[in-house]
Amino acid sequence: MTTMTVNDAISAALAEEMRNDPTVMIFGEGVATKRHDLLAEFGPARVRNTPLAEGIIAGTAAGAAATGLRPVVDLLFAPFLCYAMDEIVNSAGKLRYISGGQFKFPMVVLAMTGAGWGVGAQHNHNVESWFVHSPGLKIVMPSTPADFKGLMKSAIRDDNPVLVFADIALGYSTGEVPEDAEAIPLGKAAVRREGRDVTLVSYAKTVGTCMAAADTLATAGIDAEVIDLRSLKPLDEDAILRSVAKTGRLVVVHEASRLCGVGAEIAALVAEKAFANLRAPVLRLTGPDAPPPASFPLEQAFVPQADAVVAAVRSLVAEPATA
Amino acid sequence: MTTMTVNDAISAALAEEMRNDPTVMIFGEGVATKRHDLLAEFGPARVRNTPLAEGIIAGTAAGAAATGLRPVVDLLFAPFLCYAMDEIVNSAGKLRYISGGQFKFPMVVLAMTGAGWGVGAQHNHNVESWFVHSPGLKIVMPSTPADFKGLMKSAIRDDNPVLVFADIALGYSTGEVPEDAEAIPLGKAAVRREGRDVTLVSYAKTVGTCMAAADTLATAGIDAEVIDLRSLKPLDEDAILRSVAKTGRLVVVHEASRLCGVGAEIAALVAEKAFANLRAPVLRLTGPDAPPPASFPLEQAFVPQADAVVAAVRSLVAEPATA
Amino acid sequence: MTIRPLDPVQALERMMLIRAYEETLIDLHGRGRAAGTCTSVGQEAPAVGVVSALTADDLILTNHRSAGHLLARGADPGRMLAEVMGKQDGYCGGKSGSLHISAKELGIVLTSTIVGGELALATGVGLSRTMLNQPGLNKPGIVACFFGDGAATEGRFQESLNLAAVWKLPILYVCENNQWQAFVHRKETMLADGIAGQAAALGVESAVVDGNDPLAVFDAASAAIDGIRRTGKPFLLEAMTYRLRGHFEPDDQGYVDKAELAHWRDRDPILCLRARLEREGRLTADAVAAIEARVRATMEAATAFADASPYPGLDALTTDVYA
Amino acid sequence: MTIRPLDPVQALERMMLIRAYEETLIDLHGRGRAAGTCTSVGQEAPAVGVVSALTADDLILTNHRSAGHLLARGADPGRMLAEVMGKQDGYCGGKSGSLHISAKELGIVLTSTIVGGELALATGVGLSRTMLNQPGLNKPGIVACFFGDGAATEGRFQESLNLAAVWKLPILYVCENNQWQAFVHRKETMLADGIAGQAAALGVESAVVDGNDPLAVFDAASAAIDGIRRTGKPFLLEAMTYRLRGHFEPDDQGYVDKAELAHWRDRDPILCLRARLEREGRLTADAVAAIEARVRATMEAATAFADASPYPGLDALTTDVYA
Ligand SMILES: Cc1ncc(C[n+]2csc(CCOP(=O)(O)OP(=O)(O)O)c2C)c(N)n1
Ligand SMILES: Cc1ncc(C[n+]2csc(CCOP(=O)(O)OP(=O)(O)O)c2C)c(N)n1
Ligand SMILES: [Mg+2]
Ligand SMILES: [Mg+2]
Repeated sequence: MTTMTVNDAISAALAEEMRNDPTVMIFGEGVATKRHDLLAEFGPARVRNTPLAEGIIAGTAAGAAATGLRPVVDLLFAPFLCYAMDEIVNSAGKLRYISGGQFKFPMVVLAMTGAGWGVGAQHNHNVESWFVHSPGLKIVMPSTPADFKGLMKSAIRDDNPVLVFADIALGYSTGEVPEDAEAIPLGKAAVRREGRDVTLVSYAKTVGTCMAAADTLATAGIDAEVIDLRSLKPLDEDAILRSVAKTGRLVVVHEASRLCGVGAEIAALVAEKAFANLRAPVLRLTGPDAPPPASFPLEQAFVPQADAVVAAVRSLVAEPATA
Repeated sequence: MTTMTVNDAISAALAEEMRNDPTVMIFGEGVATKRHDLLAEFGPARVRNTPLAEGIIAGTAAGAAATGLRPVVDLLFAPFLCYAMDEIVNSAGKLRYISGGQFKFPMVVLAMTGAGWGVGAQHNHNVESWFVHSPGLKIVMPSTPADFKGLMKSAIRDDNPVLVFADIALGYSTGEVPEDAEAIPLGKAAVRREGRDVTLVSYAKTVGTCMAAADTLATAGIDAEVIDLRSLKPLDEDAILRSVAKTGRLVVVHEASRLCGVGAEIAALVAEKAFANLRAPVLRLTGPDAPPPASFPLEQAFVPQADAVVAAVRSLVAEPATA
Repeated sequence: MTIRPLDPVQALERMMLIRAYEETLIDLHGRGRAAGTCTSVGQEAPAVGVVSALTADDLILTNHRSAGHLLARGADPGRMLAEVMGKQDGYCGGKSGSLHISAKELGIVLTSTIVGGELALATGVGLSRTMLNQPGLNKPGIVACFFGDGAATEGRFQESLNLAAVWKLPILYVCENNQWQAFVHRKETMLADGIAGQAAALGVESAVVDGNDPLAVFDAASAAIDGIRRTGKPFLLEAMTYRLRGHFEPDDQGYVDKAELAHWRDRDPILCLRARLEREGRLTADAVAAIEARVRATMEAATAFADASPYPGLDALTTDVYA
Repeated sequence: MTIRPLDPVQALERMMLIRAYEETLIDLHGRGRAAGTCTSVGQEAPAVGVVSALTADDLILTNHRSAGHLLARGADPGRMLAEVMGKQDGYCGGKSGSLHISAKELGIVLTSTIVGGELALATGVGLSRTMLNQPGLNKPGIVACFFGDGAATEGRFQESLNLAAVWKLPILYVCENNQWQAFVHRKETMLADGIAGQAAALGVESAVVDGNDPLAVFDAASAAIDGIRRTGKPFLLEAMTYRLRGHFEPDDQGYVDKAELAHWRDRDPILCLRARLEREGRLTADAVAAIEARVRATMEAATAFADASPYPGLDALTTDVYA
């Protein structure tokens, strides 16, 4: 075990995969400047700065992926993906299908997102659900350094386009990472804490929020299970349904806005496939339907907090059981 | 009452609003060529062809809207909006908030979508849920000529960016439109058929599918209520909750893919706010999580069909009541 | 690299095959047996001229008006027709339809009907040529990217050429400047008469060629390709040509200036080459008749093949989404 | 339109105020009291030179490095600091933060920190100037759009200039070519030494000016604006300047070539103008001391104002989303 930050875990995964496979490369705005370790080890052909043009960066990745390379591109901040939607959605996500399976698109798109830097809605916007809605893509959004490392490795090895969103607030958070960390399969959730009374489903920074809430709830005798989705697509439906079958109560927590977010999908999934198990309404705690503000206190208020999770769970447990 | 097609209803709304307000204008690729009636009546300054560049078309609309005009832009097909995501989401949707309310963005974005033309996934992709998820936007997706006319008028008059998606299969469908049709308020669903046993919620072409299913169900003694959302944002939550309070059963039907779609939002809404009324699992019938294929039989199979709606409802009604 | 000269009679036959293919399709469309399509009628010369100058290792990206490029590369017209008709034996199993046919076995990669998509992907294909052209990873070849004058008004044009120039990517950009961009004349979307000036400003060498003369195109393309192979640098070839039919089927061209159309009809590339060869005594009436017969037989066989091909099974709806 | 000459001593004072503002902000940031920001240190001359050449009716769009443009236009440094600190009395109520401050009352519209956003919106603001400049709708004025050399590598640059050229929009495009694009040197992202060549290829006239000399910038901008008012056509002014500090705070500029930095430090626009005015006997040591005192007093008052301003109430989280 080594202790490392999320940022270092991402770098370590990149370096290991680049060592393993000469077709892996990385490019983006400032990538060669900022990742000078990679530049030093792998040289300027495989670690490149680009012009400031997200569309062509992503398009170049898609074209390269279809013809023999495994590019990783860093698009910096999630809102900048708006300039690359065509390349990600219409090309990388669809051209395999459109071509009748002739081409594959092994590429990774990296972007930061989430509250924490205080520079507002054009740098911070949690848009992961757009890509969950779009066909042909995979999406991961881990919460721990070990998961970032293991899932980055899988993302790079995967033959499909994978988007990896890094919650900016987690960048310098530390955690234990196994020395010989293996790739962690995409599509498997992690049960961070087992519990009987209520299921808290979350991902990225709000997993920590749920863990804190679970601690508080435990002192009140309420036993919360906390599921960290890690992958948003493929989604580990079994893990969610198994937990709700046990607890009968579900609260989904994420920072992204509510409408048509990942929380909506999970609530809908459970309302269909675990309806008979449900003993209380399914609650979502999410960011508001507003752009993220820059002002620090507002930015923090945008993100669901542990006390709100606690209150939500208490309201469910108080509810008379309906089944 | 006049009978007209959806396409004509859109044109009529445009012409009337352009007559009423000299700041309303329309531009896009081929707009002046195709809408020669508007060109003849309002001249080349207000009805313009553009270069083939969706990003700058939408950006121009946003800049113009913020400084005194009410532009309508035709971006042709929904997947092309991928080139304009930054302008729609990061600019039109967010800059009012970012500016602390200094600017407003009265603009309309038009696009066609849906199965029916057989040219595949780069022309047909139902992405409305992306915009429902994004702050500051309004989205309408009507199903009848009268609604297209009335909602287009409201969209043009609204001080916020409104996206109007036209299901391509409905373009030549006809319906009655009142002569002196008034604007229909955004955010109000229409109950197309009242019923006691199950609520079918839908929008665009699948409203017709639900009506057909309801007819079939009626012959089996099952009384379905059909709600046509018309506006996806603002969403008429009351209409949905009121209906489910009555029927206790909900099936949401749309052509867009399932994951994080509008159906997920509605199911989640009901699982939270009408949980006590629910007597059966909430079902979603949607397009698959795949790009829309070109091949005619596959393209048709992509869209939920009436018999599937009937089967879904039957499965719910058969289910033992849990409340 | 020695470039074999282009046999003008063979070029004529290839062009006639392309024309006959499109006419077959128009006929099928008229009889409701094929979906709408964008034909290459009038633009046979750049297709045959450029593609004949490529070798088997080179890769091609093209757009919605791709039949000429495919057939010039030796594609099977039966499999192409089958694709347009959404049949199982189409190059993409019917999932593409007419607008984005790719054929990996022929090196026709990543056709895009998002105008600009071909430009966004080309840099990646060029990058993979460069990266894989190393000891142990031998993949020689350059990239030919066909696009229209309209595509050149999408910002991806600038982004693609700029990146190709900065990274020295072996790409032959081929602009088929056919004067029209769907329903808008080129003169309405750009001030210059062509786009070569923009290439120069980005540091990309270019040439303008009579795009209705396949021999002139072949010579210009051969010289350009020779330069690309020697220097590794991109090159832009602008072929001045004309879209003799409407934008897609059906389209009555009511918006097209009659004199302009007449002017270009007189320059029909097939009639001109044929007249010239006859004038020069290199083509007899018998030879023409023989070509016509061969072309007819080919298209009859192709139609029969496509007709006989079944539609894909409905399970194909969700295959080929992920690798 | 007669253009008043620029008083060089006033220009110096304005530039010194801009510098002092940025230094105040750097200091506040260093003490953890302001979020990260992109400063305009070294680029005071294009701001003062161009903005001084505008009249009150003209509108300005700018980007993430906007403090100079705002202050040159007469913005209140107290409200600017308050905005950066996320306070209620900031120009945008704290919702923007440093990166996208707009100030409608000053004609500073639609600041974007999406690089390229300013270019995409500028055409719309130009369009509204044109459309509203009609009998009964009088809104005179031109548009000045500030952007960086990096923004010029986004495709929106081409799209914006092309549309402005084709539609004859009254826009002064001002590229502050400061040699850097975040962590990437301009030479890594484009082959040409500047972007004026691209403007020419799109039919937009242009001029290149010493961007460290406010008087030269003023003259060039005045001539350009005069032309725009006469012809209605856009113009591009490329100001060659330098980003004397890092990309944002904090940034140690470790990646910057020492000789390059030294070269440009010698050309510090404030030191140069001051030395010149002193040399020419137009500025005494006393006058300098007086300016310094005024600037210091202004910034002290501004800091006190911003400090005293409260954070917005939490209800502001969801206001200003819709008009
Ligand atoms: C991004 C995008 N916008 C619009 C369209 C609709 N469209 C298809 S072809 C076309 C015209 C293309 O013009 P050009 O690039 O000159 O090619 P041509 O059709 O003339 O060969 C348009 C507008 C599209 N397919 N993609
Ligand atoms: C679309 C987008 N991509 C990337 C960024 C991150 N970013 C902010 S400023 C900047 C550099 C901009 O360079 P330039 O346009 O030359 O302006 P400068 O900072 O030099 O004034 C980058 C990459 C962004 N804000 N928006
Ligand atoms: Mg064209
Ligand atoms: Mg710069």
